[in-house]
Amino acid sequence: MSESKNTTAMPKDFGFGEGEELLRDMARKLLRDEIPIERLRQLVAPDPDKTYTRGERPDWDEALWKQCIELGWTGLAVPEELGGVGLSLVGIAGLVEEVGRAAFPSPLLSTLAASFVLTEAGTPEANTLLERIAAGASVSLAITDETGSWEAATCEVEHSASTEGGSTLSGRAYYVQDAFKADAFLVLSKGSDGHRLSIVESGQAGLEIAQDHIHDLTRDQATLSFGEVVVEASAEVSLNAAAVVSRAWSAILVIVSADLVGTSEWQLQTTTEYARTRKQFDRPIGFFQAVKHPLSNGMVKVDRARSLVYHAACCVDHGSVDACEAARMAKSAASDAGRFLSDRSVQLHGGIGFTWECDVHIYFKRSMHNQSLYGDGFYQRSKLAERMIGPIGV
Amino acid sequence: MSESKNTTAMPKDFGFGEGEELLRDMARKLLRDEIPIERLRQLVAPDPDKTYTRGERPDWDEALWKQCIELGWTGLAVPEELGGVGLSLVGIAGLVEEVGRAAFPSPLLSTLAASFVLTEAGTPEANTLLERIAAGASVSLAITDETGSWEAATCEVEHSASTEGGSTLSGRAYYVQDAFKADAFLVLSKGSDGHRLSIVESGQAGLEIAQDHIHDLTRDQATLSFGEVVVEASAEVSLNAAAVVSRAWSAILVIVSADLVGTSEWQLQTTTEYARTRKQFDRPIGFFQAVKHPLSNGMVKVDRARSLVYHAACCVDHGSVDACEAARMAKSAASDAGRFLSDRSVQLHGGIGFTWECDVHIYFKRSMHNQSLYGDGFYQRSKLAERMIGPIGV
Amino acid sequence: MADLTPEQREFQEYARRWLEENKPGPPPERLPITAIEVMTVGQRDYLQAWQKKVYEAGFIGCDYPKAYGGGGHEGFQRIANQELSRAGVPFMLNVIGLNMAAPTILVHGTEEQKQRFIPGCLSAEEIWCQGFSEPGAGSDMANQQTMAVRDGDDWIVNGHKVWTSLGHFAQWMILITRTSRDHKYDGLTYFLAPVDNEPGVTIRPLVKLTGESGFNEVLFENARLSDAYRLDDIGKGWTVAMTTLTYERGAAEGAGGGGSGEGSKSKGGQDTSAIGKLIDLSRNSFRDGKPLSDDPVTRDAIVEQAIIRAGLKQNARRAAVGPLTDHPMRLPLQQKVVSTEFAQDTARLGVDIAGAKSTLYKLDEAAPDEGHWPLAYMNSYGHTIAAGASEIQRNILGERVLGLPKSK
Amino acid sequence: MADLTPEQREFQEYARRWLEENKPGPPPERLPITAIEVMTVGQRDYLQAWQKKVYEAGFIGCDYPKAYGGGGHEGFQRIANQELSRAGVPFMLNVIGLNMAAPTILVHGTEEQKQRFIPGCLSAEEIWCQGFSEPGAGSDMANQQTMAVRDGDDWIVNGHKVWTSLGHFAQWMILITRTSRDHKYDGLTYFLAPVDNEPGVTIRPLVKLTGESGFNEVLFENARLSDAYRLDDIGKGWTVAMTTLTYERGAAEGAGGGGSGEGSKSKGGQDTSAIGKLIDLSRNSFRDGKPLSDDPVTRDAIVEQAIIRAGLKQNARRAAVGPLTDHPMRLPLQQKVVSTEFAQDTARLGVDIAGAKSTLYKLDEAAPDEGHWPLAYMNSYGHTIAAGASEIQRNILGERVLGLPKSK
Repeated sequence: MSESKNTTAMPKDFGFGEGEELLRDMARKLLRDEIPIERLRQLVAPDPDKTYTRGERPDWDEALWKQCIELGWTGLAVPEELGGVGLSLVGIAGLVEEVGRAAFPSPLLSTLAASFVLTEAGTPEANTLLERIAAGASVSLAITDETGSWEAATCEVEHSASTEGGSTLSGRAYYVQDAFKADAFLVLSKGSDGHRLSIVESGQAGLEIAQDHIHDLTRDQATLSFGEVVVEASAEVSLNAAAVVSRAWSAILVIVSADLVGTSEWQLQTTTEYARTRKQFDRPIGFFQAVKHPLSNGMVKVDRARSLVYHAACCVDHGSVDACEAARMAKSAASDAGRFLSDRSVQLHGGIGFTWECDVHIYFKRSMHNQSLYGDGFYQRSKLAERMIGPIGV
Repeated sequence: MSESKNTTAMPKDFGFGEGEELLRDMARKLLRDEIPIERLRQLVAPDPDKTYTRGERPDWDEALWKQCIELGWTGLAVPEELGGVGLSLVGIAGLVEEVGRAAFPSPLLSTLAASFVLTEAGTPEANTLLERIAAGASVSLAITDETGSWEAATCEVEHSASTEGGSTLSGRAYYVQDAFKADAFLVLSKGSDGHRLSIVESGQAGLEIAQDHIHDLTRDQATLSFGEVVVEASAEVSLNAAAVVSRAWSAILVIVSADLVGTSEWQLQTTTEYARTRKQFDRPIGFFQAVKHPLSNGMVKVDRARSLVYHAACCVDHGSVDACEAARMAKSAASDAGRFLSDRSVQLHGGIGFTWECDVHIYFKRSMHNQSLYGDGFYQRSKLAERMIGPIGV
Repeated sequence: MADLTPEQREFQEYARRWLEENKPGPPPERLPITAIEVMTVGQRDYLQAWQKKVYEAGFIGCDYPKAYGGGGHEGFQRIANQELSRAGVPFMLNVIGLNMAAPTILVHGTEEQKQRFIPGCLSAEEIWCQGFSEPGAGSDMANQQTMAVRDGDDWIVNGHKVWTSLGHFAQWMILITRTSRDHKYDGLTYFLAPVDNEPGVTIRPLVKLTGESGFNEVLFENARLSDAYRLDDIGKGWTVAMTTLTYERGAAEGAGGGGSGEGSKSKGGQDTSAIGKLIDLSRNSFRDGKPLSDDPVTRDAIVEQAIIRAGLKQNARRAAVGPLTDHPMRLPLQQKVVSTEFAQDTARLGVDIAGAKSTLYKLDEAAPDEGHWPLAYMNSYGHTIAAGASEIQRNILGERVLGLPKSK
Repeated sequence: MADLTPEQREFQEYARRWLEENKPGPPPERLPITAIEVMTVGQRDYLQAWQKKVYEAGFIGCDYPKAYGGGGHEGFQRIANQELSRAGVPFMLNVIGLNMAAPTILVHGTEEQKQRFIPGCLSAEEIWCQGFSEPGAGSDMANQQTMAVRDGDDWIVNGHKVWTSLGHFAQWMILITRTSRDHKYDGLTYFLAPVDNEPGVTIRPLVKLTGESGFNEVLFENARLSDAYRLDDIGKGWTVAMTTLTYERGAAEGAGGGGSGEGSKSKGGQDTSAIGKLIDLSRNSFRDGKPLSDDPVTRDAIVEQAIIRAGLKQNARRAAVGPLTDHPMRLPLQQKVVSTEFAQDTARLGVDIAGAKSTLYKLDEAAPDEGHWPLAYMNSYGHTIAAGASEIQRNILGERVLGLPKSK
């Protein structure tokens, strides 16, 4: 894939220049100062009964999110002419790595993903929503079916078109990320005229947002039920939705992969620090190769994922035909790195790692969530095989 | 599988009693005395050019093999009433483990496999050959096609039946083990009347035995070409050959798996011994977990394979319906153990392990050969899945 | 089973009949997979009554001397265990009493201690917990910091134990303390300590990474302990503890005092139906509209686990066949690391197969198998970490079986 | 490439043009994958002539000072390497001279030594080999036993070096000796030793596990060595060797003196076309009549390797991007272990796919890809063992990058 001609025209530094670095470093500092692990722990994990018995959603820092909005984070992926930052995906990957490293609870990832879909749609209706996003609105994608299949074309929401250009939605969308933090949803529906993307406001009549009870403490997830939800013509974003979502797919994969790289790096550093200080048999446990070598292997995995994330982002930024392949490679490597480092971060922390009071479980769960989101490593590789080897049985 | 009713009737000790133990221990002593590693090395690996450049077959100890014949080894799997030992497959597995541990070059494995096929055939013609085997003849199976597919039903030898009950064979059989040590071959052929098994003598007119150039120094392998080879009625072993071979398949898998367990155990012990004595950084390298833990993992793998081999052998001995499943599990586990221990035996021996003068390569190559023989772990598991999960797409 | 004596065969038939007739009714609330996860009083009462009933019927402690509440038989326990397992009845609650305290007391206790303590272990009249783990000690058991200082006929205990399963129900604890700072190993002493509402003893539940509470920490603050509760000599704690662990790690399988139902099979996390559950899950998990039971990569992974499970079972069988085992500890010492990692890998595979649905926890109705897979995966670390982490188990295998030099 | 200066861009165009016009003819016999596997005089002559030609055209040693035979430029070598790689021309023969001897001499040599030795390294006029490994030393380089004893202006050398690639063609060796037994590290001294027909120096080929001969052992028996050939101070051999290994391990990628063709990409065994070859093999390998290219388990395994390969490539790219690398050595130090294990795993997968045909060696006409897979698999251990085995590489990563305590 990376041998093909057009990649040679891509910048050697992935396009990660001073501007990208500045934004990334600002994000790192902001999150380090405002939501250090002690604060995060108090916020999302004060009491397990609250979440896992009573089923309440964990808290999040809305004031900090307002600050992020003021810094323009919702508009990062919105083109400049629509009031956004127009940052490259490479730059966004850098920032999302920091978001993952802080396990920051926010609707940022959903909103970034929605922005890429809207930009691909390119209609006036899409642009209007992009302007709202740049001004601070949070939007989440509602495009997935019940079986957990994340390919764009499957959905269980149906529309019936009205004569005025609008439509009525019924059915369900599943695994909607950060639904309770979103101001609006971008809904994929199918009908006799093909697939549509429509904007549905979070408070709109006929929409029911049912909370999923999830392990991850740093986000929320919901199932949306559409009971004859009326969509005006001005809220119809695209009449060619399957193609639009499919074109935005690489960017969506890159964003979640960058978050996985961030959580994995936190797991690597935190476990390394523990191995440097925690003593057993009169030595720091990092002396033992049964601890040291897994950490070295974890480093190899997270670095592989990180490099592939920037490569994929760069491919998307430059409209490379390899973008989808590169993005799937990045998601496969990032999911596997996340799996490996989640596993070792608990195991190598020993007894304390098994307890609620140790923070590794917060990252374990965020990572586990992201590993399966939009397809895990096995799934991505099966898709990659179709392109690299060809379809089966031909 | 092992939950099913009939296994509870099987002996808890797999049927490995005093007789089996005695035979096994005698074999171990004989091989240890007569073909220790120094002797084996001189015999099969005096000079790599001989084998790998000039293509000559490695030597083997025919005198020792004669001794084995006198001890009744060819007849181990031949029923007592036909002059054999009538040993259980569990007992044979014990003896073959020793053969693998010594990497003993001989036509024993082929002859044992052929004996099981002949016993399944049960015809007077089969019994006649079994009597010859008990008297010392070596026989090898010629049942495999060119693509490396080892399932019984595929073959590239065709027969045309003659009116007298005999037939004429043409075509090729591939991957025939120890062909140059065999007195006769048991040939699978297909024709308009189904599959047949026929006896072809090694010197018979029309048969050409073409040596394969193989890595393994402890056996030979050949491709047999049949140019209108005439088979008398008295040499027709079975007219229902596909079913016969298929019934004997479990025993064949158990035999090669037991050899793999033996070579793997040698690799484990030899590498452990090296790790106990070889010093680096002022300590025996076995002090380091990067050496110790792979050896522990290797032990786990070889023990899993060994237990599954005896279970499978016991299932065959007791006619269990689970025999085939158990045998495939044994071959999968044994192939994987062989792969792992071959790998670590070279790596952990370091620089010396990479040289011809270190004996690990002899076992590495025998094991590599056996891993693929009759299907590797992946192949066995795909077959197991059909039984455990069901066919795909139903 | 051709190798049973007539007495054993009769006992087997009696056990089968009894179990058929005395199968207990359904529990008042859902039971966990293993005894050490029992959390509620309702579960406790149900299981305690069941163990007492089984004990009184003669299926627990069969091979213990009658003087200590046992049956005085030989080779009966293995049969009883088999029948209990086969009958699918609930597991025994008092696992630490049965599998750790009783066999250790039998080896190291005074006559008085044996008579006093073993019957309660067997009948579950007294629940036991274990005080081996400390927050600072990790896998290095000799690194105990809980001090016991002699004071007349008593000892004054100060320290902090963690990872104490069943602590909230226990009357007694097997307790390792440090009685001398001068010797690492020879400075340890082993006690049978009362912990139920004792002055100076505080038992607090700890919360697992899943958010469930499942084990406890125990604080000793100037707790007074009679010297009569000391097991074996002062300074012999390490040796006594090794006895305990030998039984606990299954190294002396069958010699433990306990009857065991399904649950003891599940000890160490091995769920005997895990493969079947995985296959069912794969049939109900879809990618792009196709069930994963049709996906060869998933099939290969499931079968790989099935082979590991079959290997565990046949290892246990082969361990009893002398001529097929080269080293007496080689198979028993593998059991813990292989079975706990099997459980972990199987659960992880379930998470993989469940895919996006593995984001859901058990409170969510859409969670497959009532949320089993991600919970089982996270809980599996309890087993790969506790009682000698997998890393330590691999050291033990390399050192005790292969004779490699110690890594410590 | 927007980041080139006008001079660099001109150089790049010149290189492309020159390489197009000067592509060498086919070799007289098949070339191995890497320089260290060059065995025959025919291969040697062809490659030596090619390196000389490339050197004279100005594509080797571009960034070395002119005084030492270099081009005196800045940032040209990386461009030259890229163009050599892109042009698909043969690799450079004198790898040890280029990548190990020359950069080490540049750092530690006297002015005289630099002028004397560096030009020959670059032009391949003098072939170099390496004397770091000993039969007893393994991965512990400080465990050198080869003694050098002072004798007036000379040293008398006795010892045994192994694993000496290119030794049979070499005029010079970078040689570590022990000059004092009192200090492990500070007792080592580094020499530039003549080895071609020197009295007391015997070079013997060693045979690999595949049966091919591929490297040498070198015996020093009272060999006399002038003190003028000592590199840096007596007792500083360890420090000098670390400089050598830093360059060798790619830790200072691009700073090495060498131009490099395809072969240097393949250093450490990474065959850039391995994935394509695997896919082709899978199309021609059948199980039960179906090609393995249709088997999802095989497909998954191939794609997994493709991802690792893509990761290696993008790691090398990212290593040059300051803000995307946290620790300067983190990516360079991974390269050896990842690329050599990639080559091993890929070759092993090829053996799996070839199935029964992997029993065949290259002399057999039916062996797929001329017997490549099993041979590549076995030869891959040369790379995972040599120059710091994978185990040592993982120590280095944990210690130098993550700051964990030393395992030694």
